[in-house]
Amino acid sequence: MSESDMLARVKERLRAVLRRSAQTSAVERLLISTAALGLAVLVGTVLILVSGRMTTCTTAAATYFGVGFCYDPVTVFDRLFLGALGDPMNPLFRPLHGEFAPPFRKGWSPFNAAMAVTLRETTVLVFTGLSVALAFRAGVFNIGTQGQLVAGALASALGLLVLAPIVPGGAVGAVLLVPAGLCIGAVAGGLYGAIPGVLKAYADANEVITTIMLNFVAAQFALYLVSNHFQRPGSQVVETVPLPDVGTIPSVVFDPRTNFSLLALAIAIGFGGVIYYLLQYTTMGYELRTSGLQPAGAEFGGVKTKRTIIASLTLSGALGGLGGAMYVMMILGNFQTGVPSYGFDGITVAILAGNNPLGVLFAAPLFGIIKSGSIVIDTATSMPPQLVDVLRGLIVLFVAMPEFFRLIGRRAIADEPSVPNGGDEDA
Amino acid sequence: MRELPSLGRKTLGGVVVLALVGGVLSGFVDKNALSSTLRLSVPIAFAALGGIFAEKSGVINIGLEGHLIISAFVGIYATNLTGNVWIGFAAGVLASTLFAVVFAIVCLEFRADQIIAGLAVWLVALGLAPFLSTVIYESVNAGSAGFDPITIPGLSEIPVLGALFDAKPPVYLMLLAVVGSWYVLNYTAFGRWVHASGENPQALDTAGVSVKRVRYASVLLSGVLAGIGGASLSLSLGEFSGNGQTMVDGRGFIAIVVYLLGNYNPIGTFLSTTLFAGLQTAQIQLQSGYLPSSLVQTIPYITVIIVLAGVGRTRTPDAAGDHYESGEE
Amino acid sequence: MDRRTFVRTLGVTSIAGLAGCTGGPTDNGGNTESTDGGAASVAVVYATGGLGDGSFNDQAQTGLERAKKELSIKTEHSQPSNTSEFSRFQSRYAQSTSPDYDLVCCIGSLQQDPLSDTAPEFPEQRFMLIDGKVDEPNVENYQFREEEGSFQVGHLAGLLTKSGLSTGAASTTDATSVGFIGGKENPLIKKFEAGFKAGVAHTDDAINVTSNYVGSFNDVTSGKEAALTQYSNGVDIIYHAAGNTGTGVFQAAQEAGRYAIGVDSDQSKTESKYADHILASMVKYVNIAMFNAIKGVVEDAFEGGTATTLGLKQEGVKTVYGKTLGSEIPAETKSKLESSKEKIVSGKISVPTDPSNV
Amino acid sequence: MTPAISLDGITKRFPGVLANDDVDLTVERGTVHALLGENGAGKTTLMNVLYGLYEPTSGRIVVDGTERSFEKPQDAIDAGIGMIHQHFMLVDSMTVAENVTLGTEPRKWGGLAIDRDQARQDVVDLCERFGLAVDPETRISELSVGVQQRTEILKTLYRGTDVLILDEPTAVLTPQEIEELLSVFELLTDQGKTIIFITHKLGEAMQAADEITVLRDGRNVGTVDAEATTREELAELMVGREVLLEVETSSYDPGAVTLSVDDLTVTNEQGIDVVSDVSFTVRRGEVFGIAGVDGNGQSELIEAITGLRRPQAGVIELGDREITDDDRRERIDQGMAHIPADRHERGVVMDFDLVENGLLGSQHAEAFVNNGRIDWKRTREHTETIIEEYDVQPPNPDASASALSGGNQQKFIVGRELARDPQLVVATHPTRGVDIGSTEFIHERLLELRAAGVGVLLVSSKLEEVRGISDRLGVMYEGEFVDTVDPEAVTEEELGLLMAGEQPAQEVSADERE
Repeated sequence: MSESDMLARVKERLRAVLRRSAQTSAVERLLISTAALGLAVLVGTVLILVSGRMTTCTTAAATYFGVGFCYDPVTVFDRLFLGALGDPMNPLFRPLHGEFAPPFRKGWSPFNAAMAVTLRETTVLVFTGLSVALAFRAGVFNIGTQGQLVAGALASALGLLVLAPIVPGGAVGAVLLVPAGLCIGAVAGGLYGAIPGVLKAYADANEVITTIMLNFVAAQFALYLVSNHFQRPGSQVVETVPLPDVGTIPSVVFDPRTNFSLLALAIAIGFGGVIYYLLQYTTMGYELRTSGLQPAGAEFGGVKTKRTIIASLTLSGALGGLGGAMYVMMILGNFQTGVPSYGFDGITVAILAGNNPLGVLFAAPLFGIIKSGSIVIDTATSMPPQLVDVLRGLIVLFVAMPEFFRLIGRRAIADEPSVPNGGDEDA
Repeated sequence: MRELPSLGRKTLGGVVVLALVGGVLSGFVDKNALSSTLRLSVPIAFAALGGIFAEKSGVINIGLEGHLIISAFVGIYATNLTGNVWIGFAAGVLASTLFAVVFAIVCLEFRADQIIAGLAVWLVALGLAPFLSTVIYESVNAGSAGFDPITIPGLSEIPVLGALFDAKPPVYLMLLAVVGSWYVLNYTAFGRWVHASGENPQALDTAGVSVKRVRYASVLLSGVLAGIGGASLSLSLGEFSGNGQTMVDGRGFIAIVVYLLGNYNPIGTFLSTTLFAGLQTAQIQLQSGYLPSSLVQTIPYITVIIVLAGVGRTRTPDAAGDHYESGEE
Repeated sequence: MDRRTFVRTLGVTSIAGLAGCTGGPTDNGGNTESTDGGAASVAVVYATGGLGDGSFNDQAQTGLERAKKELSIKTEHSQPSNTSEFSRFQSRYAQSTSPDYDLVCCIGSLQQDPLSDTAPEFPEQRFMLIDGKVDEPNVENYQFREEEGSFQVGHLAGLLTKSGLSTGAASTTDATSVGFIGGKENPLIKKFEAGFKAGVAHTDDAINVTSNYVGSFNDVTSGKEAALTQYSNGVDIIYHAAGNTGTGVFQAAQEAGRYAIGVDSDQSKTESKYADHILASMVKYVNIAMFNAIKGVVEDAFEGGTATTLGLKQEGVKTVYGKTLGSEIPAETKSKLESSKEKIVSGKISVPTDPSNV
Repeated sequence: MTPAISLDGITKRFPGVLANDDVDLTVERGTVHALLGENGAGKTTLMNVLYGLYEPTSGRIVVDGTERSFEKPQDAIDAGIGMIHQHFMLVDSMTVAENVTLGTEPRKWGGLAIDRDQARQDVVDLCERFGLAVDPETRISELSVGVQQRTEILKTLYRGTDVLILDEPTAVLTPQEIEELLSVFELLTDQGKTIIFITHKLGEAMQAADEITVLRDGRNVGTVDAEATTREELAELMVGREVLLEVETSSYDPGAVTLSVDDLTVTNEQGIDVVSDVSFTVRRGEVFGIAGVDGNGQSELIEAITGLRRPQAGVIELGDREITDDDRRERIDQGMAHIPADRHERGVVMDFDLVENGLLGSQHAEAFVNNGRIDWKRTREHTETIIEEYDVQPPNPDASASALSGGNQQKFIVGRELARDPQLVVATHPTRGVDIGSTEFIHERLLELRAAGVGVLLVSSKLEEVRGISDRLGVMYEGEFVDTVDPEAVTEEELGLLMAGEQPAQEVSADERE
């Protein structure tokens, strides 16, 4: 068999795979997300180079085509993605150059501090991502996960402070308090989510408006409660007294000072599975999805639409509240005002995941890496870290336009690719 | 004279009543309070007017916040560059319009989900403005010259309403834009096409008007208007601050709230804006009372929720959010 | 050259650079400079609000710049936008090996909690904390008695609203009324409010004090509106403790033709556009604390585990009269301030830290 | 004389479908030309090609002797061609005058403003010239379907149309309104306009047209002179075989009352009574039909009965249980099956596959759910049974509902609903958009259920359908039952009068059977 024959066959096979995958939506979703990420990196590279010419510096970070740039895109992306994992790569591992040293850097442990940051952000983002995704699937545009998260965080912190003196210390206390804290967070978040639900079901109030407003209200109300009633004495910031150790989620494997617990991540992943099961295999999930896709059809099928709206927002709020409880019980160890925008990030996570609960489990780590990596960029390069926010926006933008990638994909499949020349293909 | 078109009278009534309540609370009897309300209204009102055009034509532009942010920054930057506030202002508007072009292409050519694309516009601007500020100024904050007030002699002496004649250019522009938008939407052919494009694009298409063109025009207009809002926000002060949610601080989202509350009518929307801004002014006054300031600050938000629950639903245009392809059956 | 002009020039140069392709690295050799083994490396994690706030962070930066010049150190800094990022920045710098930072400066009270976790995690790393206290052997703490400085400017405001003051660009009204505008409502900012109120009351109980919180350190627009509202209610002088938001207060003073008092740094210099309206500033010498800590490290005199509290006595806080208006303030007023300062230093006046105790 | 329109070998191919296959068509100026064929025969596609909505794969379009190529509707409009679609292209919230002038608004002030007075005057003038009665200032949402249609005609005339294409214009009209429409046709042709209308009703084509072209499977199978042809000839051309035009019903032997509606009053969204004091009963083993022009309260009545809308007053009983306050789900559980009028909105969830759609309405049924967990395997088997029994194409349970043609969606819905083992079937337009073969099948199934002692409540705008299979027929006009008649006894004319609100003459009785 001649080489060109073989090449043609491989291409045909490849095209068939592409064609088939274009039909299966999950694979397509993955391809599009990957392509979106790639394109975002590409646009980001241009941005880095351009801004590297806009600013001034004494020494060039990189020189391309004989032009010096103040920022080096290779370094920036290396720091962003690998820095967030604690630099796992062995610099001597260069398979492209035929050097096969051990791939992981000596002394690198998957349980390092940077990894802990990535994973703990991931944990909270899984919850907020699930919260948003669930609501979206039910056709409810819940912009209020942030507020629900604040409500959950505040309630679990206050609840644990009340409960802590009652329960015994040690492992028994932790076994009692940790689930209690999570439950309180979920209930508080759920109740706070139920408010826009009731308003939408019974007063026809647009949930986009009410949830945005309730986000502001939650932040202000938390500020009021803590600063006027639960302020930690002597502290310069608005915060409650620290939770007792038995009220925080015990870390597993990771150093306790990294404020990350594998247990929490496991719980988050578990919830991803639970929500997936709920949506695909239960009557409640079926009714939620039906209302989300076609409210009139749901009504026809005997779905109690008002109840479903309230249920979905309550459930969504509960997931947001759980995220808040995790934030308090794992990351902070008390409640502080000025909660980071996990709720809004949850929207981007849900979008990237196509509102699929299992997809959330993949999208959350990406944004976890981005969040953690932006810190590394700030400390390890002179590049302003806001670039990472731009990248995040670009990823979302490109994910929003699957038609663009389909167009390119279709062209790649349909057209006889203009084969450059055979010689390029060898290693 | 015809009744105000496409305006839920009940909604308008509710908003008027509440605007009055807000007014009384903020002491509208006072020229300064009215001035303050008008100034606080500017970015919200412009973004909301932009949102009306886009959404009435069938394209939900949830990225208004992003347009405000980018134009706020570029306004300052270009003012520094050229030394002329008006050129800076124009550059800010242009930047926002460019964002709108991208948004329109993504939505209309690549059939992107409008909500997601709009969020993306916001996220990109939220990162890009402070990023550029840091690259250029080594700080997320930047300052420049700003607008000078224009005081109309005589008229500005009128008690209370004198506030309308003693303000910086953006306030006058806002009043013009509100009336202008109302006029365009209700009395011009373009306004009618925008309406048809959002309610029944096929009707417009079969009547021989390109739905795509109308939507492009509307989205660009939303970029222009929101851009005016953003550039006004920063250039009224001569300051851009880019930390956290930036100085725009959610005003673009409030804009969505007010135009929904105003039921897509520019006049109703303006009244809702002044309701919100009036409450903002009022809460500063109320802080001196017995309630803790953190609780007083929730008043504008809670009021909006109550108004919404009381007034009931806002009807979004039938085809809003849907992609339309000519020749589709 | 003040910072803003500097920044603007920088911007102009850079866009010129873009247009003419003359920007980018000035040394186009492309070689990374080899690290100078001798120089100490210092990393700074700024408070949220960022550089260019013309106040707290900028003040800290002047200390750093001085150290850079006089002690020829190498520096790195970051400007977190969110409180949850502090611990990551702290540990990131602590972990760093190239360079291995000799000192990590943590600016702002919000860094106290994260640092109490980070410091024990990296016992080898030396930290300095401003506006907070972490009891660890590797942390040097600097705290300020903001209430004492605020008391002074409160006293000043009280005296001037009573006696009246008229300068070229601004004047007081007949009413005796002063105001306070805070950023976020938290215990630190409440210390400023408490001291200010006490200072005003020390002048005369009858003087009316209005205080408002804007809810943000970044919302210039709202800061301006709040200040305008106060001025239109007859307030003569506003003291702000609101970071960037304070710029709005100065703008309002300019528009209303009244006075304002700056905070953290000498704002008649950092915000020189408004110098005609800035009576004085309650300067918090964060820069001195910064410089001293860095100097200590360079001279191998780092004193971990200590907490230095800088009040009026130590000249950690001080009333600095405005560069333009300072000369307009009557000598009698200044001498009254001197005497109240002495009473505070000697403990005859004790300044409250909570506004509800005034 | 040159023909107004001449289509020459038009072929239109969609991915996987050949919609038009080498179609020739000639329409003379000043005539009415009917385009007759079954659903899916390619009539609408052909007209969309002529109107510039689709570009033909091949073929020529000649208008008034000049060859044209249309890329968009505007090109066709410029060539004097106007089209009125089945779904009206009107903006509900605008007035008649605004809709008529949309896109070509008269301007004033140098184009800066619409000249409203001019617009109104233009519409009034047009109405007078063509004898159409329409108030230019009324909003579309407040108009009857007939008047909306006239508005559509005005729209095209306003644009200077010479050739008017109407897609199934009579489908939603009363017999009287149809008469009026046909006289409008005459007025228009008298003034030199040319009319092409699409229909699948033989009688109408013969009555209104000068010439009739029959399409089958995308091909022109013959053009005939309307005067010279017969119903049988046309039917054979349409279907390609001989057709039985009557439905046979078995003997009528009703049992106990299964649905009783008593003094039911229902309001619409605006709070206006659209159903007033309606009372009737449906018995086991009978088909009770409701005839009436669309928009006379039938849909609200059905929604109230099926639990999709809360009635204002009155009592509904199913069997011996009062269900007035029961919600939709409880009614389903009580054995009420419902074939909804709007399959896209209600009947199927478009983005669900057929298996998921097979569960709709049964998501609480023990047959498919254990303790809240859905048994997808059993649901799939159930779906496959429906697909097979009702010949749903494509027979793929994993296809999404949106991938099915309207007729196949309808078959699927009917199959799912009738499989519930109901005691009452509430069927609204059960055969809308379904081909003749499947229509026969659906009718047979309904009659089988009737024979098995199930009560059937049937609403249809197809007169032959309600007359054909109903045992008793209630006629609705403006929210009230005008009369309940014996469908075999009443003539089409009498029925038309009742549907138009004329009170029944006392003589309409069993004696007057044909």
